[in-house]
Amino acid sequence: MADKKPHDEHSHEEEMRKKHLMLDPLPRGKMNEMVMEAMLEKPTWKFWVVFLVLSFIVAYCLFYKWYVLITKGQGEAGVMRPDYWGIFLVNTVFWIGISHAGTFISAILRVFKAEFRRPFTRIAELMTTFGLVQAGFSVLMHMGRTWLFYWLIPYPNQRMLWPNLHSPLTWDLLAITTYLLSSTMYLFLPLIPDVAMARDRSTGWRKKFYRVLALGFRGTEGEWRHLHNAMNIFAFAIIPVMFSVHTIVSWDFAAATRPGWSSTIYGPYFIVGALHSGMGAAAVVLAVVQGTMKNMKYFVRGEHFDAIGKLMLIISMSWAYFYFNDYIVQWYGGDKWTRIMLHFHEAGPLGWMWFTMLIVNIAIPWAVLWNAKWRSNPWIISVVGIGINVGMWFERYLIVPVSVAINRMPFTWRLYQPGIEVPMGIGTLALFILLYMMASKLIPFIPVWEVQEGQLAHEFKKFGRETVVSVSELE
Amino acid sequence: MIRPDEVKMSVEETGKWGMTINQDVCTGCQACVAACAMENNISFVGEEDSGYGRSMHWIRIERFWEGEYPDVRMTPQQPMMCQQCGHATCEPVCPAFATVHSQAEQLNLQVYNRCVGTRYCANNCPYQVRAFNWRDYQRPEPLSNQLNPDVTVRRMGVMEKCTFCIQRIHRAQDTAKSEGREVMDGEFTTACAQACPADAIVFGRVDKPETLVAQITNNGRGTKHLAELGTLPHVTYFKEG
Amino acid sequence: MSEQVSRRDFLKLAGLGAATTAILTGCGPASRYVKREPYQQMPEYNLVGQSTYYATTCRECAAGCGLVVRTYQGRAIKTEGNAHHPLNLGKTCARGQATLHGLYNPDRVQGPSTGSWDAGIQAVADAFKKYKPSEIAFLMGMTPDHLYDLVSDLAQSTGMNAPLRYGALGMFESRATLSKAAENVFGQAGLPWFDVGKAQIVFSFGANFLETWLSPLAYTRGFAGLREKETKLRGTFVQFESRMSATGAKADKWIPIRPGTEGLVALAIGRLVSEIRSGAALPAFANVDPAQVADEAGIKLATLEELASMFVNSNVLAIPGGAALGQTNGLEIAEAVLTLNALSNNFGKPGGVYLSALAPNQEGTSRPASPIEMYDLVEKMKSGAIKALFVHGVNPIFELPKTLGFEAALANVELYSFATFPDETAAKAKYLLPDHHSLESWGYQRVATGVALPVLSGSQPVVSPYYDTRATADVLIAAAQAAGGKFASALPYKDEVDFIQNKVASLVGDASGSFSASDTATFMARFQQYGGWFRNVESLIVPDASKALYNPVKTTKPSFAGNGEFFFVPFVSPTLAEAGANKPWLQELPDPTTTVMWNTWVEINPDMAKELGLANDDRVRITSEAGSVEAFVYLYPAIRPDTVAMPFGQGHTAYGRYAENRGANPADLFGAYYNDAGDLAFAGMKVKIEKISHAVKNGGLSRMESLMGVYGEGLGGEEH
Amino acid sequence: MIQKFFNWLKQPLGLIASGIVFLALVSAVVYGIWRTQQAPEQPIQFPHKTHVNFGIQCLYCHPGAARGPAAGIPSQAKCWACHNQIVKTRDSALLAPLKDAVLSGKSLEWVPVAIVPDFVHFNHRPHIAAGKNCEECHGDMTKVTVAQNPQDMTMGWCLNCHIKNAGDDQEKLVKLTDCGTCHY
Repeated sequence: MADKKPHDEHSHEEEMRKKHLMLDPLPRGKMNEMVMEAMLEKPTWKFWVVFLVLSFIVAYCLFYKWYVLITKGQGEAGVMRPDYWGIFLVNTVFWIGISHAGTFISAILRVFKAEFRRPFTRIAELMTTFGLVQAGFSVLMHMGRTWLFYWLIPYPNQRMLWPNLHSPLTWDLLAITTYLLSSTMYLFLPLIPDVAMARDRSTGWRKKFYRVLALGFRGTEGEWRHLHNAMNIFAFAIIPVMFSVHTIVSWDFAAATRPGWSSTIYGPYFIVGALHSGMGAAAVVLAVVQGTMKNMKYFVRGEHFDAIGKLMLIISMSWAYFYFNDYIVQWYGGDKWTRIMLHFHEAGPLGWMWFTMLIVNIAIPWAVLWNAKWRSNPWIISVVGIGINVGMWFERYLIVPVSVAINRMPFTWRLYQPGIEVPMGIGTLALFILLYMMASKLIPFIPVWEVQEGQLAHEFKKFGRETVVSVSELE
Repeated sequence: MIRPDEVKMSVEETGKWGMTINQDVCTGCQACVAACAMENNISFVGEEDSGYGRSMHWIRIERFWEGEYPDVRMTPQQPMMCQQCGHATCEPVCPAFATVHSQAEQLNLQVYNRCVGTRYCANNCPYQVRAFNWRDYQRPEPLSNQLNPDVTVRRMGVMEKCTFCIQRIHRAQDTAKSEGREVMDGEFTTACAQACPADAIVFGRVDKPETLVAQITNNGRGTKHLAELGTLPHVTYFKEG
Repeated sequence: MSEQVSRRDFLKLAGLGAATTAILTGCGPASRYVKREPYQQMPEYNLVGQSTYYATTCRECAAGCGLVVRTYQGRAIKTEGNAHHPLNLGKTCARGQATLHGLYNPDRVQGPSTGSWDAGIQAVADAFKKYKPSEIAFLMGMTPDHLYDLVSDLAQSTGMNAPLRYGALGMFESRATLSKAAENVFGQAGLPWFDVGKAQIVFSFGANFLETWLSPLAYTRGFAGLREKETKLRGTFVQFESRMSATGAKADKWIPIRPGTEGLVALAIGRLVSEIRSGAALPAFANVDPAQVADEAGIKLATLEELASMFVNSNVLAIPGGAALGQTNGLEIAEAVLTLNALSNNFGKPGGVYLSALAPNQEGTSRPASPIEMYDLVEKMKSGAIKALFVHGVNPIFELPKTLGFEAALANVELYSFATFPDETAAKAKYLLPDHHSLESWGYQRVATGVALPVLSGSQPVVSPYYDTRATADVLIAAAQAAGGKFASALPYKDEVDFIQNKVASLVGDASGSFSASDTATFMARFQQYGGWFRNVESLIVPDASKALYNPVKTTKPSFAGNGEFFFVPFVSPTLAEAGANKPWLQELPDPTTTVMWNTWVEINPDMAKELGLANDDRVRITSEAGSVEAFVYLYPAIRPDTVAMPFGQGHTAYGRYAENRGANPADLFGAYYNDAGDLAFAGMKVKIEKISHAVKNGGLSRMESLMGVYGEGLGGEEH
Repeated sequence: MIQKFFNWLKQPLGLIASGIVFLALVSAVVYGIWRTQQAPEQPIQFPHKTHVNFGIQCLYCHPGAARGPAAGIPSQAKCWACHNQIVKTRDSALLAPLKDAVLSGKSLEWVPVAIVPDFVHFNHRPHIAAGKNCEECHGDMTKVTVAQNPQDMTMGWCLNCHIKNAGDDQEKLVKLTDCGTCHY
């Protein structure tokens, strides 16, 4: 479907489109070599220092502190009446939010055939799985008797007592588990050709490792066809799962009888919020990968950041819409307690948090991301991305412990002061980074076959004197 | 508000056991709080935790201020405990069925065995009357000699709350049954009502019109807290007698 | 090689297995590790697996409420009120409920300091012999109980000093002042009893009758009666005081008047009323000018006139008490307020003023020692006139104001303490011979006030003694026998129970009582079963107030010691009182007015605090001329700006882990000033306040209430 | 070195060794779990069968069962009241702990046998009143020395019987299956 636009009328749109297509193709073998090189590169001392520091943080802040929490009780955390929920649930929502970007990038953009997605689908999908691990940990930390967590799992026990299917937490558990399983599958399917490639290019234990993972993939026509079918089915199937999971997370709040929480718009609002933090995190991760791993400058380019930046801008705008919609509808509702709570958000002791949230979530993205040059710069976009993540964490903090401080019994109102949650939250962040670091040494970060597929589909064709880009339909 | 008698009420709305609290005579003396703690093996938590909203009181006495000095007035003391709602908001949100509605007694139960400590129930309780075992609070020996054998001693990580002294309900019913009769009004009462020096708290069967508590409940002057939420609470408050 | 490896592995595994086993063993159900110990010998009336209930008397304060204690397998489980007891009719206060935390307190005295009881008894006997009788003094708790009778008998027949009864509660109640005022107004001493329950309107001048005052349960029941409106009009209640007490909080009208002007206000109201009624002021009220009084009291004349118009057509019960009596002019205040009742002519009528009934085996009124009598004792100790001091049921180092110098005077005497708890005084004792806890003891107690019937409340052990303690009565009887001579003949009893039986013998065969028994054994059995004996005859004494309105009432200006800028109003913590600080659940009960737990605060008017730059939870030093204490600031909306208030009950330096080094004791600020009845002018001080440090996060007072929700503090703006 | 060890593990002897190690591990864990379920030894090997076979009723020694929640353990005085009068048992070595306890005034520390899980209340009285016999839950005491618990006292065991007993009586079923009937 070559465009037949006159030369002088090359639209801006066309230019932009071209940019994402990586029209400087390299041979498959060369790209494979580059990806393998990036993976097998001997870690520098810096890598090890960071790795050891993170391992220490994970061991101390996550596991040791968790041991303390389990043996001494939730009193170690900052929770109390009325703030029965604290940072653990903030982190849970936050990490689930982060995990949304992966699916969004690889599934939705795949379905919509956004070509710029190709090099970084893997990196984004890893974010889904690793983020969900942190979310799972956070929710387990939150439970008073976490060793009995399996009681929430729907299995027919001795008395055929199922979990309470009225409870949003049960829906939550089902949604998160489904999401974790399906996103892991969805991470794994496109990985198969790449591990097969890695299997063929490595020796020793790695070869065995990849042989197991590759499931005997040889790249025959039939195998590819099956793989494509499976990926398409999953891409379509995982989208409703992704939308449902954060909607259900939002129901934990929206279904409760609390001022400020019982809001009908929470479902889409939470999803947009999740995408907001997720895209921000994706930009940061991409920038780090591009900056630290060998050969990545070829695969991850300014134009990719540009595309992500545009997405971030539009998501920031939708988030702003949903946030103020929620705010104004609640305010207009006129409920006494809700009004006090909304006022408390901005004028209470954590008012700075409310204003920071608005600045980093709305003002800064809007001010920066409109400029293509700025948003193509990995440094700038990762600063914006970090800001958005901080802002979105603040947003969840305001929704959970700050909103919970205000209820219908003013005699009990009290401000939450975090305790052991802080180191444990840092521990989950460290584990998230650590998992990425380990994955970078074990898994090909760039889906070479997908990149090449794009490159094959798009090439320069000469029509007379004119060179145009052809984009062929793949399916 | 209390509905007229001709309106047919569901069993959840009528309830079985009910309580009335006369705020006009409540002096805030804390006898009910102490009696509750002694009857129900409630832990004390110490200065730091109690100051941080972690006290385990199953009943607390609220009071506010009205006006400015010198025309300042303390609002009538308001003992708050589990309202044993007919439609309790705590019940549907527990994923583990740890807080369930007793069909037999029309009470909100907290089944400690099932509790995994998500604290959703407490979060969702509009009355904020649930107490969580934030730690394993210690009772140095020999304080444990005082523990009531009819009530379990809770451990770290479970939620607890006022039970309307269900152990006393069971004992009275058991005694009555062994004597082949019904439980009589006033035969037993909750620890708080038994201690209350001003008789501000009255407890009994609200579903039997001849009982004292039913008569007070239905005199039309009482209010139920946050009744607009549709929780159908079974504690009725009287601000001015 | 291979065998070596596997062997080593096995060793490791064995270790691992042992560790796993140890861990897993700790994970079984908790009840797995309980051992069950049966009774050696099942006590009488006990059944396996069944609770047994014993009636006894509460000893947490001197009121003498009846308790029924539930025991199970030899342990006391729960205290409830004794429904048959006419004083409390089945009700209890928080302190009564928490008695068990005293019984099973981890810090109790576990045995005599002498090692064996024989040595302890010998030490007491030696003291009896070593010192002249006039050199021996007994200091006892406020309760008029069997032990007081026993020591009185001993003192009477041996020439020892008559035992003194003292308690901080008595000091704050100013019992001597009430008794003296009754004597001055009615010509008859005695503890007044105010029938709040049947009154129409109550004017309370500082009386904190819903807290710890005289007989809190009886007065609370009276208050419920005042408010009852099914059978009558709901009664009105007006409170005059400078700081809103838990009692004042229940008032329909709370009038903040300057401390020390309560008497003037009463007289001014009296004058206005008598003028409205008859056009002229009665002689009793002739001395005061209402306009001037309003000015002095810091209220509007209109307020006084409004109150007078309330008064004119109704019967008003006027009650003096609390900090109003703790002034240098406390006696005049009490007299003025008692006189005001004469306008309603309610003496001896329902809803009026009576003098309390005497207990069945009581001859004549008796009241606890006033602080000035305690001061005499301290002086005698200092001068060496008293060489051996026996202390039971009271903790004078804590309960007496520091300024009296009791602690220093102890250096001159040999101290014998019978404390069940290692309090400050017990720590100074040469011999510590612990008595049983009250729930482990025999006894009886006269009910001093609060009930129309004469009541002798009975005590019996509900559980066997937990520690190696011994009844003080038994120790004294044994020591008297060992000392021989007139000591032995003063106490010719086998033991404590024998003594009690002897003392109640006069009631055996009395048919006017709650039960009657023809022989001592039956009487004692019923006495224990019902928790006491009471005469079914209303025996309140009707005071004669015929002259009250025709003698001008003296008005003296109160004098305040010290040059501070604030009036100082100490009040007894309603939940802790003087001896509750060692019970963890009492510590965790929120104060009825401030909801503070576990600590001491100082109440300041918020506007005044703003002026001084003080905020909630700031640490301040309160200084009087007698001393200084530190406390946290509590911005209290219902206190005069020229007044600060502090609760009494904390500030122990000993007294077990829950009380020690917690909070401050306002009694350290009291100066040695007395009113005309010999009661301490504890509210007659002026204090200075200086800030020590700012409130620190998580370092302030433990409050049940929310600063955000109740005061809008930190909520942001004026929204709430 | 590690390589060598792995190689060694792969040969048959190594595989057998690994198997042994694995089995040892598993059995250690199983042993540990089993240990948690073992009660400590009773102070006296009380022969229930002897007493029951003499025709002594259960409620003679455990009368609380008919009256309230706990069946109770008889006081030592009750035991000794009989045994003191039987020459054979008065000086029997088997009963020495009882004699010592009675004479010294110390308590025998019996180990609970029939225990319910935590946070559960069991009341004997209604069960006896409903016509249950002791042996239906506690087993046949004519056959055992030290009492043993033949039941796994789980909620399922309780409820199965409750449901069966309620039959078609809906009200009874509600009462007997209500969480609050046992958990408080």
